[in-house]
Amino acid sequence: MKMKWLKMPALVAAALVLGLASPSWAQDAAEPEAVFDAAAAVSESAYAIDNLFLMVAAVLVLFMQAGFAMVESGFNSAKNTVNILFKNMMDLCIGMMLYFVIGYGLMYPGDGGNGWLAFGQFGIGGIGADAAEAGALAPQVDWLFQVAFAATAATIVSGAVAGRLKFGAYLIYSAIITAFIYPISGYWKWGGGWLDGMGFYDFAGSLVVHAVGGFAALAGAIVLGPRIGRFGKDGKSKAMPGHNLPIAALGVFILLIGWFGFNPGSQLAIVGKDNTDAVMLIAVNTLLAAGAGGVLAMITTWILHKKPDLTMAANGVLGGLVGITANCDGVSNVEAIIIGAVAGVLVCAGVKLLDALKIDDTVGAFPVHGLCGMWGGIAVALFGSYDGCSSQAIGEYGNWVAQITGSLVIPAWAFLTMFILFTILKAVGLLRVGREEELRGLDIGEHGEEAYNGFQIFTTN
Amino acid sequence: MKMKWLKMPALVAAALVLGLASPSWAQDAAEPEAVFDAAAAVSESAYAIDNLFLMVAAVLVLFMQAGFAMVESGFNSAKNTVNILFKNMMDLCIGMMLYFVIGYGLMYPGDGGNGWLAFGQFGIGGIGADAAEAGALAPQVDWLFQVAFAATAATIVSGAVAGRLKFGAYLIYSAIITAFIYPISGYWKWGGGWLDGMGFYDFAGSLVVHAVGGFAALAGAIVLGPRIGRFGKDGKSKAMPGHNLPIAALGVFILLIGWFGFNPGSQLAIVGKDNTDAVMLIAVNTLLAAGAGGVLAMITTWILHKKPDLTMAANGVLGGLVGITANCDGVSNVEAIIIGAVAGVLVCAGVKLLDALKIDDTVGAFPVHGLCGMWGGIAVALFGSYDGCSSQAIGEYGNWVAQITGSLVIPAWAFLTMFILFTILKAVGLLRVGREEELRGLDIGEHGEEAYNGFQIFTTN
Amino acid sequence: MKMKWLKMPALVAAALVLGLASPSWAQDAAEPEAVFDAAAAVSESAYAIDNLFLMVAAVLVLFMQAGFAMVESGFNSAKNTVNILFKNMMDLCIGMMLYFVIGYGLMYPGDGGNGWLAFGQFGIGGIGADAAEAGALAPQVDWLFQVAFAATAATIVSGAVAGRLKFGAYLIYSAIITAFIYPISGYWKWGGGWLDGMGFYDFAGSLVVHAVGGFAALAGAIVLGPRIGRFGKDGKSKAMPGHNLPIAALGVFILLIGWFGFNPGSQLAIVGKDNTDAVMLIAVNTLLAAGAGGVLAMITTWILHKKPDLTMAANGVLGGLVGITANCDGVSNVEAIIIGAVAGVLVCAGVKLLDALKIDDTVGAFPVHGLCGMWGGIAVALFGSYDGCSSQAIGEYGNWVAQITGSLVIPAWAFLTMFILFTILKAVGLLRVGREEELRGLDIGEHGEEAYNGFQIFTTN
Amino acid sequence: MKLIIAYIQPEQLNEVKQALYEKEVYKMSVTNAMGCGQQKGYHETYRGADIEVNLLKKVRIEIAVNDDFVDVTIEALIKGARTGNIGDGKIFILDLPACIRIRTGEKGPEAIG
Amino acid sequence: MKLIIAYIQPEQLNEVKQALYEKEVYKMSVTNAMGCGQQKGYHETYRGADIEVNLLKKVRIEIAVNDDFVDVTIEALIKGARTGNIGDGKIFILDLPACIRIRTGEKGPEAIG
Amino acid sequence: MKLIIAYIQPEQLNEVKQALYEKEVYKMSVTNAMGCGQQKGYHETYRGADIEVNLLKKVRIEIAVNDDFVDVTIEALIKGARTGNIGDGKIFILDLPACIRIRTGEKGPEAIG
Ligand SMILES: Nc1ncnc2c1ncn2[C@@H]1O[C@H](COP(=O)(O)OP(=O)(O)O)[C@@H](O)[C@H]1O
Ligand SMILES: Nc1ncnc2c1ncn2[C@@H]1O[C@H](COP(=O)(O)OP(=O)(O)O)[C@@H](O)[C@H]1O
Ligand SMILES: Nc1ncnc2c1ncn2[C@@H]1O[C@H](COP(=O)(O)OP(=O)(O)O)[C@@H](O)[C@H]1O
Repeated sequence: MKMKWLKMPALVAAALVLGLASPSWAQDAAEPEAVFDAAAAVSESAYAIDNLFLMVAAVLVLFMQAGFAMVESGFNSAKNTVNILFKNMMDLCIGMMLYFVIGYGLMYPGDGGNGWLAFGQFGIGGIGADAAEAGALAPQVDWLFQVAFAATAATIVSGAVAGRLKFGAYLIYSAIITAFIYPISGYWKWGGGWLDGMGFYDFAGSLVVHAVGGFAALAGAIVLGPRIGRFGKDGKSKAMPGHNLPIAALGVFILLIGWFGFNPGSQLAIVGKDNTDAVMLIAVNTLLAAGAGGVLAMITTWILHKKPDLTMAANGVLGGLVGITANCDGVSNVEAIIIGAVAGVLVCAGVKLLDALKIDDTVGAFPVHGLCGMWGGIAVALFGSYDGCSSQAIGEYGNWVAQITGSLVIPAWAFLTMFILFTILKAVGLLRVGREEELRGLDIGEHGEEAYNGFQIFTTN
Repeated sequence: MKMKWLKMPALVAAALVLGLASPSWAQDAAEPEAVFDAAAAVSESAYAIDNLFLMVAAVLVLFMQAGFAMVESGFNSAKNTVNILFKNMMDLCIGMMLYFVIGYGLMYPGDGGNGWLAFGQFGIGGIGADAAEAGALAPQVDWLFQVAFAATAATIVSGAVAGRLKFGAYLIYSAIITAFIYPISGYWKWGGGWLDGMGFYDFAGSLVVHAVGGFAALAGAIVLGPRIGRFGKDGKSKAMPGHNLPIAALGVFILLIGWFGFNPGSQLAIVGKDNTDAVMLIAVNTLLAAGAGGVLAMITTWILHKKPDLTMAANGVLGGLVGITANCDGVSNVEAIIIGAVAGVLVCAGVKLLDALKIDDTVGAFPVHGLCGMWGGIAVALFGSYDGCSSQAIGEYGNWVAQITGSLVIPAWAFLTMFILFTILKAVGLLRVGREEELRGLDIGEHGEEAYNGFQIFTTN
Repeated sequence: MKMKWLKMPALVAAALVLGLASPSWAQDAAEPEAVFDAAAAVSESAYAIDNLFLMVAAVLVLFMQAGFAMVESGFNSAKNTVNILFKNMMDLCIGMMLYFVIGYGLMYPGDGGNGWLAFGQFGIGGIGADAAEAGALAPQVDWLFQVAFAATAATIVSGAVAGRLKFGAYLIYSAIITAFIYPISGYWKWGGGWLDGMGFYDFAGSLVVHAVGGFAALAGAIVLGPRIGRFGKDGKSKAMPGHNLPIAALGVFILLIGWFGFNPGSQLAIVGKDNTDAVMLIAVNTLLAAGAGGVLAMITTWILHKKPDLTMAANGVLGGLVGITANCDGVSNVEAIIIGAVAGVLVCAGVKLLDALKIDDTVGAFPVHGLCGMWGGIAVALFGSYDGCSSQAIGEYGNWVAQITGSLVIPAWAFLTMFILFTILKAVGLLRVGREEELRGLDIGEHGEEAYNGFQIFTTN
Repeated sequence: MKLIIAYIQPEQLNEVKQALYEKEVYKMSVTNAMGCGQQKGYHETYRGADIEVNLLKKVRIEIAVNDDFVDVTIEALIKGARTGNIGDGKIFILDLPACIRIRTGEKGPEAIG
Repeated sequence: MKLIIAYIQPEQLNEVKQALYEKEVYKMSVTNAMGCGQQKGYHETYRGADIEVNLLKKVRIEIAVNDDFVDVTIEALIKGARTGNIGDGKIFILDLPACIRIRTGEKGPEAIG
Repeated sequence: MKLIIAYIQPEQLNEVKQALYEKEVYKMSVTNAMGCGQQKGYHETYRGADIEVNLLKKVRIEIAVNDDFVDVTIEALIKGARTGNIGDGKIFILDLPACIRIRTGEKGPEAIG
């Protein structure tokens, strides 16, 4: 996501400048109003298209909430399903309230901030853009798109901490990340803060969104500790299988679809040949990286475990998507495949790593969003070339120092703040449910409600 | 949804008028065809955008059918799942046939009706709009959008009457509501009938669509009586829990997504700065009301029952969406939050009320669509302000008499006609399945097919 | 899907021709650049709209992958669910890689091929269209749309062969169909090959996509043989019921939604009144055929089996959609209903036929995609009229010889090549899992992973 | 001590529980079962093919009781489960020579209740 | 009277039912069970971690028969369930001193059939 | 021979299996059950209405053993299942006069193991 003022296509801009600022030629024409009106009508069309484009993108990103809810509940055991679904629904509901009140103003404070922390206004601000023109966005739709991103960052955590985190603690976490943590680091880059100033590039949020969620998830998983029985007395990792893989697979497909809002939408405009071509390149790169991630993760598990593992391939698809998010506008199709493929392997390695470290991330939120998010930031420096289809020059973003700084600072920010938050919650006893509740399931303990009433389900682990 | 002819943006209209009707300036230009072509090309673009916008909106609204199917089947017991899914699929299939043949002509008879009942034509009418211009809609896409609304009104009932209504009776109900009941009251408002004439306002159908469905559901639930065992011998309400909350939650997310077609699409045009800004405001208001509804419903149940209840929070989200539907184009973001919040509480109150009255509405169709639909109509008068972003003046719609009339008459119409229909079906013995079939489940009784073959499921209640 | 160069609307074309090629009038105007810019800006808008339209359509078609995954897994038994989901995910992931490398170049080799087999280039080719104008498509989005179609053709088979095909064999099949079989016959028609030359018409792929998938499925089902226990020792067909009808029904709704990308998107352009009107007609025809197919299939099963059968009605909806795919742009609404209705009956007949022939197509892929695909091709000749809303003349496509040729040759091509492939796989022992693995389920045998961990499920058949 | 096994119609479970509670029989174990008996099955069709379902859903109740409780338990079971229709179910009574409460290690009649 | 309990492979259930019908044993109750015996389990992996599955899916059949039917029932069970592979299952035979038909209150041998 | 039936808390199943393996009891059959005993149930609410859940999830284990194995089996069951809380469960021991291995037709004590 770039600054809005970069988006107006040159031709339309020229037409506007001439149409609005050059009364001379208009006077020469026989019926000046008619010609003037045509230019204005063109601008209105362009305004409609760009805003429609962003609204459709925002809706697709919001649809990702359903994807996360399905993946996370499907990958966990049946007895915690209501809890996971509820967390997903509420991080959207509560998150949007807080992003409306505080978060948006923190993330996009406008000019004049110090680059580290600033605050614009409560709520959204004016109703309409100043003028109807290509690349101008109605503030409302801008907020809609932004809030969908904020909700994505927040919801990534809910899977990782499933099966033992108290519902109340989750609501607190969710409020704080959407109101403060995500907007502040978001400001550093997308709001025009210090990371943006040093030339760091993150097109659609491999770091700004996904790594924030992924590293918050890691902090949560570490502070909480593993679920009972997740690691044997001998220290061996013991699988606690997901209970509903069809809905998990559905969730992956929904996330894939939603990503066509996430990445292409981050171009923020589609009118103007450069924009149109960029959006289409982004869409294809997004798909190719997902595919490559899925294939490579499948192959990796096939080699490692003799059998191809659906849940890892699904994670591979998501890892590929996260990896391409930062750089989808500046790499070629073949590079997108490479980026996705590396992400697919990285996801498998990340899962193994967590197992070795005895960290219990129930859905692989850290490998997928944390690791592949960092990889996406690095890949900008490795592959990014910004002269082909976009207005950025290669030197500006292919900057190793800036990319490495950003790819370390943003994860560190999310990890540290969230580690502190979860540690405080633990200290005051709000963090983890009791042993008996954990064994019986959070659905009964926290909500007095079962997800699959009447079904006979073994709850032996 | 307003009249189509209100939608053409002023600038484009001016361009067209000048371009088409003023041969004088064209003659003065050196290459008259070229200038003329440019104006026409602008109109063609605008026509394409507006129609594309409405088609995308229609597709989103049609997607809501999947949402309803998932929510309703997830909130009921496993043994009636095939029946519920089948009803949802068929009210779309049969409903569209009848809305094609009769309903559309009844709802949009064109000018010259008496305001109460009129009939236009069978089928859709001409293939293309008269001219390609902003705000003009191809009749085909207009019908597509309208039929999606009709199917929504019809499908609301299927959840409320689940678990005991005969399949044949449902098909009869579904045919009658889509062919007659919904189009007739729809005509009163959106077709330009008497309610529209008196200044009643219902932007996207809190009343025209949702209250019609919600009150039809209430009539059905009353005439049918509760499921066996739903109220104890002591009169106490006994829960009959839903069997699959993940798909129910998925359904809520799908409905939320679909509502971005329902409400923004009802602007019927997006070209023209006023339209674009209105659409974006509508989209944001829709989301905010949903979020507020979900949060408040969660809090309400948390207070009432000591534990937060997912199914009620889900209903709260939907209640917020229904409440904002009538007024989303004329309230501010903060007002949208208030409207949603009230709806969230209203939903909980409505569920309690039905329990107290021993009315068995298995999914909360009446609280969500009936009560919140009325609330949406009232909220127009309370909050509506139509000078900010739309062409309507506040006085025209902020009219308490009109709003209260509409918010009472439309529900009454749906309730009474449907009460009579269900009573007749009962009298002739077509309404309710036998006791044994109800206990064993309608899936086996009505369809000879189980939803979850092989799964061990307790069917003790 | 027609050739791209047919799509530029006349008015815009005229404007461009005049604007770009007639320096004379521009010189006459006082400020030539301004007028020129306006024309270019209009073209940029049109380019943005058409490409956005196709991208949205492509995303909807990709969403169909989720629909297929849900329908196919829901209609099979629980013990093979992971396997089916995995096949669906991988035919997208692997298929897109191969379609990128080889398939696209084979299907759209450009001019100069021999009409039977030709090859263009590896990968996608240039980044942007030559010029921003209405009807021009960025190569990237064109590929995106095309790959979604290729993935659809491939995924149709996975349901039919479920429960006994080895996972590795499926991956081989999937690679070959997306890399060679589908692109080659696709070239014959859409790439401008010999079938196109003889006047054969298939608007969105009843034959090119669906019949290819459906007949490949038939070949697979025949070579594999039925699942153990599917036909009794007495030869009687024994039902092996699906295990999760809610997700299957959800899948049908998703497919219906996806078809609004499949058919309308195949117009390949929406700017220009003819295009806009055509797209809207196509959308409505698509819906009406689906509805009619569902209703008629329900009635047929109701008559045949005394009870309405959800799974057959669901197949009827899909059959209607497949049937309308070839001709949706050239039939009236009423004709669309007739085409859908016939497809609904055809699906039921096809299922009966396969049962009689003891061919075990577990989800009805052949009746739905194979039979109704052929029916769609024939219906072009029966009903197609191409003077109302599109630029084709009736005589050109209402050509019985061409339609019958295409409707026989394409299925035969898919059937024969796939029959050979499956026979080879059988000969080398790669085709079918062992008896014990089949009985216990492929999820454990092939993937060591269960879909519904903890659930008590009878696996007695 | 006796071990009483009863197969009943699923929809009668609540009434059976009520009837047992009235007789102060509070302990029992319940499983999901499928039964085949005099009660006729039914036909399902799935995609046009027939399935004869003759294993019908039943509930299996297991109650261990001391000898003096056997009769009231059986009475209660019958009272709760009988509808008069074929398929009401069966009660089987086995001898139970030994019984242990896991928590305390108590044995025999004291362990039952 | 005897109460016969058999654990069999799930996929043999249909053949067992056929074999029992041939011997005119029409009544039975079936439950879903998991068994652990000589038959080796298998390994699953889930997200890279191992699971040893040693409780395999089995079906439990319970049949109450009069004494003269015991042998044919056992024969039929064996005929239907035997494949010769490890894991085919076991039959346990218990004494059944009493049996009641809930619908009629009939007791003993008449109640069984 | 004896047929030992134990009802235990679901979450103790793994420890019970461990304890049995240590005593070289490798064969068992397990089913999903719901139990009602001294252990109090809990309340659920669904859409504002109350549900009293008093049938709690339990696991039912069935083990056929030769007489000399009865004591170790019971010890192992208690060792694995006892947590000291109400709801730990019960063990019922029945006489098992006959036992057959389906695969081989072996009868009696040899068939058990
Ligand atoms: N001999 C038997 N052995 C095992 N279970 C039996 C036996 N007889 C009946 N049952 C169980 O009791 C249920 C009801 O029996 P059924 O013969 O249908 O009704 P009724 O007992 O009223 O004649 C059966 O479905 C089965 O579960
Ligand atoms: N002693 C036993 N107690 C309880 N169940 C047993 C016993 N022995 C076997 N079973 C049941 O029988 C099934 C088959 O036994 P297994 O030893 O695997 O095969 P086989 O009987 O052919 O040697 C087991 O999975 C278990 O359910
Ligand atoms: N008399 C009985 N008959 C059948 N099952 C019983 C009996 N007593 C206990 N059970 C089973 O044992 C479980 C635990 O019993 P409970 O009374 O709650 O605990 P405790 O044995 O520690 O007092 C019950 O849920 C039930 O499944």
